[in-house]
Amino acid sequence: GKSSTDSEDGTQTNEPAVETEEAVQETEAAATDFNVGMVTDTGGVNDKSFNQSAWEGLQQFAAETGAQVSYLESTQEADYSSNLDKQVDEGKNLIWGIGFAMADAILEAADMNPDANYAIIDNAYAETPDNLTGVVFSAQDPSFMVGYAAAYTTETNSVGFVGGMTSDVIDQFEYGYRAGVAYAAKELGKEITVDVQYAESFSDLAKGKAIATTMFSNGCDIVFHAAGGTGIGVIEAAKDAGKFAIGVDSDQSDLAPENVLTSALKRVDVAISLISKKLLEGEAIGGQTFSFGLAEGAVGIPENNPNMAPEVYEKVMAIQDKIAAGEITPPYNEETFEAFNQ
Amino acid sequence: MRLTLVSCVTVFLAKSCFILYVKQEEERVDQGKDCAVRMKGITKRFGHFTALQEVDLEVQKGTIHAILGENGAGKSTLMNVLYGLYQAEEGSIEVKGKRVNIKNPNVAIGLGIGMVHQHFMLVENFTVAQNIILGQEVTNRFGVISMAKAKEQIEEMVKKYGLHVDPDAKIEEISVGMQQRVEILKALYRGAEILILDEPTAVLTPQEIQELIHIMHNLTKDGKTIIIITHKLKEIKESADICTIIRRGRYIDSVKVSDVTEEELANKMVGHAVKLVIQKEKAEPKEVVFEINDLVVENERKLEAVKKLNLKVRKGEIVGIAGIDGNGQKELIEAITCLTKVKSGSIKMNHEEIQNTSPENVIRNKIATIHEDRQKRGLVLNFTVAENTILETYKKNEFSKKGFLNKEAVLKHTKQLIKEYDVRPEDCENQLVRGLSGGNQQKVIIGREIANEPDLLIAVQPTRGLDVGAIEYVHKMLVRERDKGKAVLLISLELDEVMNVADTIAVIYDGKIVQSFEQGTVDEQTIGLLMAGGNKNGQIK
Amino acid sequence: MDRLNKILKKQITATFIAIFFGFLVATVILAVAGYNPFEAFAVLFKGIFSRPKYMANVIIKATPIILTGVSVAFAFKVGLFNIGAEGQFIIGTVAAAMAGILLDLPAVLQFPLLILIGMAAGALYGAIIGFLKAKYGIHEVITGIMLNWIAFYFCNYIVNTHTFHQDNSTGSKNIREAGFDIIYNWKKSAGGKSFLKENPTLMEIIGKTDLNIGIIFAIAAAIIITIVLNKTTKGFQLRAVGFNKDAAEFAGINIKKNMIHAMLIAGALSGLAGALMVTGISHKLSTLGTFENYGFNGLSISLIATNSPIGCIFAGLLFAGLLYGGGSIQSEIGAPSEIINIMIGTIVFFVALSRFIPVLVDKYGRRGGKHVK
Amino acid sequence: MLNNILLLISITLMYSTPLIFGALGGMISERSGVVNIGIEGMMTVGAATAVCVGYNTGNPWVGFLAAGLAGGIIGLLHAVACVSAMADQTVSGIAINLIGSGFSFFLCRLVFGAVNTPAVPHKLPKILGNNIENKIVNYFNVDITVILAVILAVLMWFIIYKTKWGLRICAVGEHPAAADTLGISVKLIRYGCVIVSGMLSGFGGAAVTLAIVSQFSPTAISGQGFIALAAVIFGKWKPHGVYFACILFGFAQALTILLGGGKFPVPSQIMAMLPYVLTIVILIFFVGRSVAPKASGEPYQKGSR
Ligand SMILES: Nc1ncnc2c1ncn2[C@@H]1O[C@H](COP(=O)(O)OP(=O)(O)OP(=O)(O)O)[C@@H](O)[C@H]1O
Ligand SMILES: Nc1ncnc2c1ncn2[C@@H]1O[C@H](COP(=O)(O)OP(=O)(O)OP(=O)(O)O)[C@@H](O)[C@H]1O
Ligand SMILES: [Mg+2]
Ligand SMILES: [Mg+2]
Repeated sequence: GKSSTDSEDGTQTNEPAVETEEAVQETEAAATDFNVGMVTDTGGVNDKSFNQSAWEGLQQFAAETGAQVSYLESTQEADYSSNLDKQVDEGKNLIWGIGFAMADAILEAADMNPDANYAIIDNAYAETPDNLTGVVFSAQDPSFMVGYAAAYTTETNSVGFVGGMTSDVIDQFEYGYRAGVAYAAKELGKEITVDVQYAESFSDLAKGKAIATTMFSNGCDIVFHAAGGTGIGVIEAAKDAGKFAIGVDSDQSDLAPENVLTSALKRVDVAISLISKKLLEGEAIGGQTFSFGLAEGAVGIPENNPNMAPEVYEKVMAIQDKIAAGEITPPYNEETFEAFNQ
Repeated sequence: MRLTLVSCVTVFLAKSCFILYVKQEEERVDQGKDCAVRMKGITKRFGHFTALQEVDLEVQKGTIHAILGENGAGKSTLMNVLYGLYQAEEGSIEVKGKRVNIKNPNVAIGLGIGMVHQHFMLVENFTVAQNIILGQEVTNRFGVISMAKAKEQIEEMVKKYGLHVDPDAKIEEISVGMQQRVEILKALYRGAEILILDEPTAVLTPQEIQELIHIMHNLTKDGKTIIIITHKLKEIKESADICTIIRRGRYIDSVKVSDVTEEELANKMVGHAVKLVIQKEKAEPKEVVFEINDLVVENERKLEAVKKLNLKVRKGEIVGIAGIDGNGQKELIEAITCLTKVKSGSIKMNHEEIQNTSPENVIRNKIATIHEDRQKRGLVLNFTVAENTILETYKKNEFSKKGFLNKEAVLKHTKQLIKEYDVRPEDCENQLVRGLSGGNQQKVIIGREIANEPDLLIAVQPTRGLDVGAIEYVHKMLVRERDKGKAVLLISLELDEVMNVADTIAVIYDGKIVQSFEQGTVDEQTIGLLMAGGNKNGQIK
Repeated sequence: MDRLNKILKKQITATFIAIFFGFLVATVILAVAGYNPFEAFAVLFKGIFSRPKYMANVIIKATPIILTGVSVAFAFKVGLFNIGAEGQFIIGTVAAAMAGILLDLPAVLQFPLLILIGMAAGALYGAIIGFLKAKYGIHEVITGIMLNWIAFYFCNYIVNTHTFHQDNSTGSKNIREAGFDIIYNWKKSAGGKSFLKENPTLMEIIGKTDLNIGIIFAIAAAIIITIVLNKTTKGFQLRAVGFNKDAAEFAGINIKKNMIHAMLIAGALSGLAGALMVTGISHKLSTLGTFENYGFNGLSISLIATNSPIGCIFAGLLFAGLLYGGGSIQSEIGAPSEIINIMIGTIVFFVALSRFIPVLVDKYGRRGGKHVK
Repeated sequence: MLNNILLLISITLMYSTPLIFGALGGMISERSGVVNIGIEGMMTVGAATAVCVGYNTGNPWVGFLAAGLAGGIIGLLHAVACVSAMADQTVSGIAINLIGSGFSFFLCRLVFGAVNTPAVPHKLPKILGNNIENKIVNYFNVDITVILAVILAVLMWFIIYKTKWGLRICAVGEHPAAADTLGISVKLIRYGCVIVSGMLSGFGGAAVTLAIVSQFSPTAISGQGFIALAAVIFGKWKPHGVYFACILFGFAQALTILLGGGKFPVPSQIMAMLPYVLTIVILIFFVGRSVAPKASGEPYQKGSR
């Protein structure tokens, strides 16, 4: 993870924000007064990706605590700051920004409104203001695990990866996955190739399907995607070809129950719900970055993987333990990947 | 199965209703059985404008009936009412003795009425045959067109009436004369007994006009009735039996053509005396200002349309080019105005070569052109009259400063022009040209071009579609320019016009000027022969 | 009667009727879906007018689409359908951002230079469309659509190049502060800060929003374009070409040149919108996931404004207001935000239908006239 | 090699099929004189309806037909505006695009409570059924919509060039006044064509959500309608031209995919431009000027001059 050192700048010494203090005193009884809002990035709330997951997390949070939740959608980048501002006006106790694209906008908003609490998904700041919380995931961890599982499952010794667009976050998935495959291949003493292709789109279903179809016909039998809507096409291709796809973010097996090997979970919903609860319960969350990994249950793979051989599942669990224990540190970009392979 | 049954029943019901309806409408009128068409008290309004007011028309079966009137008199409107394109507000129509309600062209077609419109109603990129059968296609049960059968039927009609066309030619590739024949065939194909021809001769060559008159006689011999609209008195004299005159939407008179002279007809039409032959002094030509040498121009299909053409125009004379459409006139104009590239040869204005430059350069060299297609090339219909008057001169210091238009100067100029050229309505400077009548649109163009003070004024078919009064006016303008010492080049398909107006008559045939004459040294017959490719001695080569 | 007829026949009246119908349809749909439409509209208006800064936000949102709207309207006047405004906008942002990152000049130079570079890039990009149309007769709709996508990928390419990419982000580096909008730099300055502290209203409007001088550019552009079209010889040429190419050509106006010029200017306007976005709001490029619709919204705006550049200002504000205020409908009453799209669509649809109003008025007016007699 | 060629073909077909439906729809509408830039919106409505109905009936064909019906209704809207109310066709088309997507999302929310729908239980079949073992044969096992698109193109060609309806449609699009004087109802023909245009676009949308994938998502239709619009012009308003324009575009996409994946040292963003650049290049060097039906874009008013 890239975020382990962030919380140094003395959060604890700072007073918690005003709203938090009140929340502490009244706790759950006053949960209905507790207002959490989120602002989506330009993907919108139905992106089948982290925005959607985030909103589900908030709804979950509301269901559990009785708090009020709502969202504002951004259709353009320029909407970020005005949407964040609107949330302040509505007196939210906590305002979530979903996605690294919003990093600058949130930083500025936090600076302008020192009394409001903010949190952001998928970003860690070098210096985090006291009323802002970063949340990052080690997506490379579950990616490593699914890569490991793929290597143990493949019969053709060839697997694939379809990315949406090149970016640091997608890099976590790609290199984590490739490292997992390589790690298992070494264990197996085999050579397993990984085809990697980017669709340059998070929305082109047909392109996702076409790329995956190409991979399948070139000998891959398992394709992992981190491509949002494009990934729907990838899973569809697996269905058509009778091969396996690996889902991302949430358990995507419902899209093709027989053809989804497993999914690399990145539970934005869990994180959001957890952090929101912390604030509700009066915990100081500002000024630091939370890194969600295996320990928090925010990443991993689903418990039920009907398409995965039980012995493979067991091996993957063993790997999970190793990662959790720090014995394996999956790489999250090209440099760390090369270092990992050495 | 059930669906078909239901639809059968609906169709049946609809049909019987229709028949009942028609029966009610068509109460029998016994008197006047030999009357093909009787329109009574027709009134038609467009918005607040009354185009026709209580107009009567009675056409005997088997005759050729002419309708005469100035531009905008309402002739086309009256015929459109008869053809069902417009519905009259008041009045009644009887066809072949039956009172009818012509709601749309289908009803008219059903009654045996066919119409050839003033502006041809042909689909340009369709073939002749396709245009003819459109709407009444020869098909099998599945709606698949049988072209072969259709062509057979067309050939039959072609033979019967002498209407020669090539069924496979595309409309855009054939001459207007042939297009006209296609229009007539279209009507006949639909079983027309009564044929309306709206200004059919406006676009035809003298030979084609003769041919048309011949065809019309053929048709009446076959029992058909013809209603013809034309501005050309000579043609009325040559072809029609009866002539009805309309002026400003009102019925004026119906006369037996053989009883009246052309002058009398013209007077009735405009309501005052008109001179049919232009009065002018003899020309006093000076030096040559415009010269074409060995010009070769290709047409769109890369064939040579102008072949080594030579022409000289002197100051103070009107050179008229007479010729049948399609002998290179179009390409010649396009070459002079730099709309098309010249293959070889030169065009010199005031000793400067202008070929293959730009339209702008042509204008700069003091050539002004009145184009035959005023709506396409001459005017921007969505511009005001004022804007149209400066279409070529907006850059002049008079009208603009540092790139900004001087609205006041433009308006002043326009008002003056409107007054000088009698454009109506007289306060139209801020009105869109689109709203002006054809004749007034032409006046705007003529005024604009003359105001450019050109050294050479080119007028292509300047009186096309205009009435006698307007024609007289245009001709006067051309002569006035000549008298001011300008050179004028008149290109017209109407031999009468060239013979009347030009001081020097040049005949164009097959892309060459075959011969030139001074006015008065040659008769119409000789020119006609030369235009058709014959020589002076009356022999066709 | 006559006066009423005249008023009814005016385009602006038709537009207002269209807007009314847009709201009517939205009312029906909301009611059918089980939401209280009046509550929804209350939220909408509250979201726009309840605070000065909301209005400022509407203005901010309107700025780029007014410009793309004027761009589209301008091209329309010359008879071209500038569906490529989206691409020209993107290229404007890319060029301005690249220059903003690479150049290091004092603010007095840097900011105007970025604006110019964005405009120039948009202009060139637009001119490609004009050139291909003039030279090869290729329909501007095809090239426009294709160039939109090319711009889209080009932007993503630039964002991800080593020179421009900002580590740990999906965006590029920020442009240098010298290139930031004047207002931005002022409000971050010591003087600006203390001034704003003493003026809470201004603080709200300027301090809490991205308000920038873009709107001045947009209004100026609309006015300049109106003047160019109606008062200058260039505008005269362009309109002549737009209305009747053949007559314009015959009158000595170079239609090919004018086509290219028209697209050059249209592209410059869209590019300007892009440059203002970079200097005033985003300060960087981001990887585009989908089109952000600045150009496509410009189409709608131009059409609502019936291609009047000045009208685009108001149409842009209306459009931005609906989008911005409409965003709250979901959070406040739970109605899906799509309703706003439907509403905007309906307004545009009724604008399309508005041609019919004069016809109706004629029919009805005449009948009325008869009765009077 | 053979493998790649076959792959190229099958991806080309997959990619181009929705475009073909939409573009043929756009073509027929423009042939009758009504410009349809609302294809995108119509396709979106079709895509959403197809899933809503296909999911609830369990029958993809019912969903497919419903998509056509829904597209047809949107087409009717466009026709009312453009034919009866003599509206500006571009404006109406833009409105259709806005309304179409808004309506689709709204519909899915009503039916599924979310804009992303679950997968339909059954997709439209492949021509040779599922589970083909032979790899080579499998390449030819395309979606049934691919075949439908071919049939549609042939049918369209036949109708336009061989039947009286085609003749009349073209006449109305070229010279409505001429058709009118011959007793052909310009209104009826245009209504018919615009509605059919909507139906075909609806099918195009369904071809995405019932054949390529099996669910609707907000991005299911993202730009295909506009590419289809371009293909109408590219194909010069001719059924075969339009068909091959779409195929060409699909081919370029397929090429992008086969050349991608790091086989060449070209950034994937640049690679992704290929179809669009290729289209322009081909237009410049091989296609050139295309002339629209003369009356397209012009509302027809009886007796106007
Ligand atoms: N579409 C229209 N709507 C309203 N008025 C029109 C329209 N077209 C023409 N007019 C009116 O009709 C009058 C004459 O137009 P028209 O083109 O019929 O002239 P015309 O009868 O051909 O006469 P001309 O001899 O000048 O050609 C004009 O005064 C104009 O106001
Ligand atoms: N559709 C229309 N709308 C408005 N006015 C019209 C329309 N059609 C004709 N008119 C008017 O009716 C009058 C008669 O027009 P019409 O076309 O019948 O004249 P015309 O006698 O045929 O003239 P021309 O010799 O020029 O053909 C014109 O003055 C014109 O203004
Ligand atoms: Mg007439
Ligand atoms: Mg006339």
